Amino acid sequence: MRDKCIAVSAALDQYCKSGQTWMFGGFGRGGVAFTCLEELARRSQQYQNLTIVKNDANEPNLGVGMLLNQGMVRKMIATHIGLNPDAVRMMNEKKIEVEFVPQGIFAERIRIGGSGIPAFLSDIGLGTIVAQGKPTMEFQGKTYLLESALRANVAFLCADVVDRFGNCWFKGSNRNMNVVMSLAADSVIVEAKKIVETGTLEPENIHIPGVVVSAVVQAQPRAHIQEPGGGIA
Amino acid sequence: MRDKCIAVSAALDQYCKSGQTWMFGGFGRGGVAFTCLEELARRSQQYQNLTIVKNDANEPNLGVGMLLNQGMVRKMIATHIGLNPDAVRMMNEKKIEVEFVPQGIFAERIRIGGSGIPAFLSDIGLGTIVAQGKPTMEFQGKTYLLESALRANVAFLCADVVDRFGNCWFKGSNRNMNVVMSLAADSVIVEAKKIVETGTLEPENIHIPGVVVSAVVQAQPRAHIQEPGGGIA
Amino acid sequence: MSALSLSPQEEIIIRRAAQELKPGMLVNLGIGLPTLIPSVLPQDSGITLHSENGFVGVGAPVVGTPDYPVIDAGGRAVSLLKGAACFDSSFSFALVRGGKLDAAVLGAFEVSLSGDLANWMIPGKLTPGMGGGMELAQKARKVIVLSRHADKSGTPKLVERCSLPLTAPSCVTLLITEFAVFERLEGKMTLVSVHPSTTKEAVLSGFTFSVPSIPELRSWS
Amino acid sequence: MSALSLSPQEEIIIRRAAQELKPGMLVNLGIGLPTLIPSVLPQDSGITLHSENGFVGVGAPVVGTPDYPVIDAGGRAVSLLKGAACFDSSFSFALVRGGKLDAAVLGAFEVSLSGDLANWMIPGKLTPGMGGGMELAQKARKVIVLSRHADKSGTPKLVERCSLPLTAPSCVTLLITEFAVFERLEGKMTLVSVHPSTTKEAVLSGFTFSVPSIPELRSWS
Repeated sequence: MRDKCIAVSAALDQYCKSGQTWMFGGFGRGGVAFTCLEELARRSQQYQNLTIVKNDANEPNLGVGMLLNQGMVRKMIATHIGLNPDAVRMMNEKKIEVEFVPQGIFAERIRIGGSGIPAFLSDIGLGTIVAQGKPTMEFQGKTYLLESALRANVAFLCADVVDRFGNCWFKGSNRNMNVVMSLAADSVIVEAKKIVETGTLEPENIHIPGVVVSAVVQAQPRAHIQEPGGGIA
Repeated sequence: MRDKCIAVSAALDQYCKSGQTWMFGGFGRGGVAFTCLEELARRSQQYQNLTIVKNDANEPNLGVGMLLNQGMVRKMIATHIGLNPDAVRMMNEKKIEVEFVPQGIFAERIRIGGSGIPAFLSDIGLGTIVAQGKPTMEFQGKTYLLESALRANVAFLCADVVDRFGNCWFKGSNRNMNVVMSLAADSVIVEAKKIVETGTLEPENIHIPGVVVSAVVQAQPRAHIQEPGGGIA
Repeated sequence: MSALSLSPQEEIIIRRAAQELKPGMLVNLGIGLPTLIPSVLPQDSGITLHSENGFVGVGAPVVGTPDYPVIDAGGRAVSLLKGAACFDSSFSFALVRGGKLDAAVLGAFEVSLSGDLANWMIPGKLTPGMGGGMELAQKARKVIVLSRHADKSGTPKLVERCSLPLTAPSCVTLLITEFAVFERLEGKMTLVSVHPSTTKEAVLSGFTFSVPSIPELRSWS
Repeated sequence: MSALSLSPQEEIIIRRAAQELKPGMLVNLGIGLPTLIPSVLPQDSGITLHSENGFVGVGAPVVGTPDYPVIDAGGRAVSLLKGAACFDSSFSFALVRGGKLDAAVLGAFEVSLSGDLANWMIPGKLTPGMGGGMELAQKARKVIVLSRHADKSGTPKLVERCSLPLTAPSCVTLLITEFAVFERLEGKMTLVSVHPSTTKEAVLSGFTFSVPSIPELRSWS
């Protein structure tokens, strides 16, 4: 099977454009494509007016927080940005638009976006401000919100182990949003610190099949993260 | 974590009743709870008027085919029953009702049934007889079928390896419908030839977490299957 | 188990909350006070903890590197218990919405008399997003809310009507404070138990509206 | 690769079909003729095969026990290639409906002039259910149908309108028979190539209705 390993810069050149929608796997720091994000932030002039889909906003100047601090982002779709006060401030100052989605509905909207399903019915958020302005419908005598699919131009994933074809394996809680995003974008870039030969992973233990992956890139050690303790969202 | 291993007969006594809806994992012969099925078929007087949800009808007098041949089944929801001529005959003679569902929609209706989602939009089968009589709706200028959730009273799964808490691992193509069914039933009985101590499976490589499993039972060798080659659907 | 120091009131609350959790239950513990419950549970409690970012079988906190691969939903590095299982976010919330959570233990800004919960947003002041809180509040079979009885100005957290945006309406099963336990009975948060340090009359007189109570209060523990 | 013996016509069809599959493509092969394509592909074709019951990376058939743990959608025991990955049915069809299949190669009872496909049901005679066929026909980027040119009575499989229940309307990209290749161009199945054993005129005159063709037919291989 094809070797998809390329340099980070080559992957960005090939798949990324200004004005696009990008998805990032990760929950807090776990499963976040930090190497891609650092290279993207270096290209802040090149990529503007972006829509970012990530569970959270990471932390100030870390992860997707870099894209925010660089002024590259127009809109964020997220579940919780509390660990990034810069993001909260930018939202309050209306420098970015933020759409908050309940975490499971966030995952599900992305999942159906990758599954050829345009919408589903949900009762999550009924009776709260989340339901305001959303389309509703009756089904079997009850009222539901109609939740629509989320897709992106590019998804950036971070696996613990990836093979050269793109088959991914995640440790512990790093899997999070990465799996649903793998199907929901036109192009999928996976980074991992550990890249192995194709055929190394057990077929049954693969979390994302390489067939959905466009490019595999080498994650760099994250020297800039020095303080102990993980970030959250 | 709790040891859920019990005898097959005890599991059936506890969870099964006449008139219920039962789901069975499996695609053809792979991932089918044959041991449970044999014990269920032995109780043909006790369990009648059943609704069976399985991808296929197995083969005559094999697997769910036993329930059909024993006259226990009122209705079957399936994707393909071609390998069981008895099932086709019973359908044509109107001895059983059969609802055919496209395979991916079958999986998805069960998945949402286990995910607290009552319905989703789909374009699969539009313009065919499958769409006849189904509710439709317009969404973003296109017509879709509204597909509803499928649930059961009991799901019978067959893993390759299960631990005493119910964590499951499947080999090769045996996973099939088992995962979605694990969430979509009030009670979940897992059988496996190999039962291991809890903690043996790697947490990352578990396909179904034991928290959704009600009982674990020992699968018996299937001595009655003597001919080579697997069945299909 | 935790390095955080607890106030005596907080310890009363989490010890009372721990009584609600029984062997075999699958439980999600929200950020804050609820996270501290394991420190007062027996070693082999038989309770399985769910972390909505993707696993069941949450173990004790560990000292982790910044890229430690197992964090709970509060971002703490934690161990996995024997028998733990990891999954992705969509499966994790399928568990929640599918009704597999026996209980969620959550914090609160306000709980209304009808059991509405507000715990995610203070307009103009705190707007971080709801995370997974709405699903937990709406879909856990039992929603146990832990809170100090009153805010710093002495206003009880149990209010006639929530003034803050709701997390979910009519969702709270139990509200546990350092003075009282309220249970939603016939649609109303009802006083069912008071801590030995106070009395039914003292608790009820602290409200500016009428709070129902059961005739014979249950003992605290 | 297969123990099945092929007729010369069938060999023509699958060799022509194999030309449509390029390295890097993700392809699903339906039961029957399509399953035989790998026998005429080079060893390292670079084509990845999808089996809708739950994996990508289908390898050669193997002699399996009745409970062999890897079967393809046709029920044959098969090996997994290096780099193969297994998943559950819902992920498998998410791949299909999500548009990740570059091609599906399917059999047919009838293909209509507008590219409708009927291959799952003959009312009163053959009613096994559609399996995964509807998703494959509707959602693969390219739907390649393989069929003998005509049935035993000499009636072509390409018909003006399907008389049988459809698998999916307007879905067929290519119809490949032992005599001809038809491609759906501007909404109509159009003759684009004929086998050296016949001529454009002979093929077109076999229909009782008008079948379009491109001015300059493409060479067969």
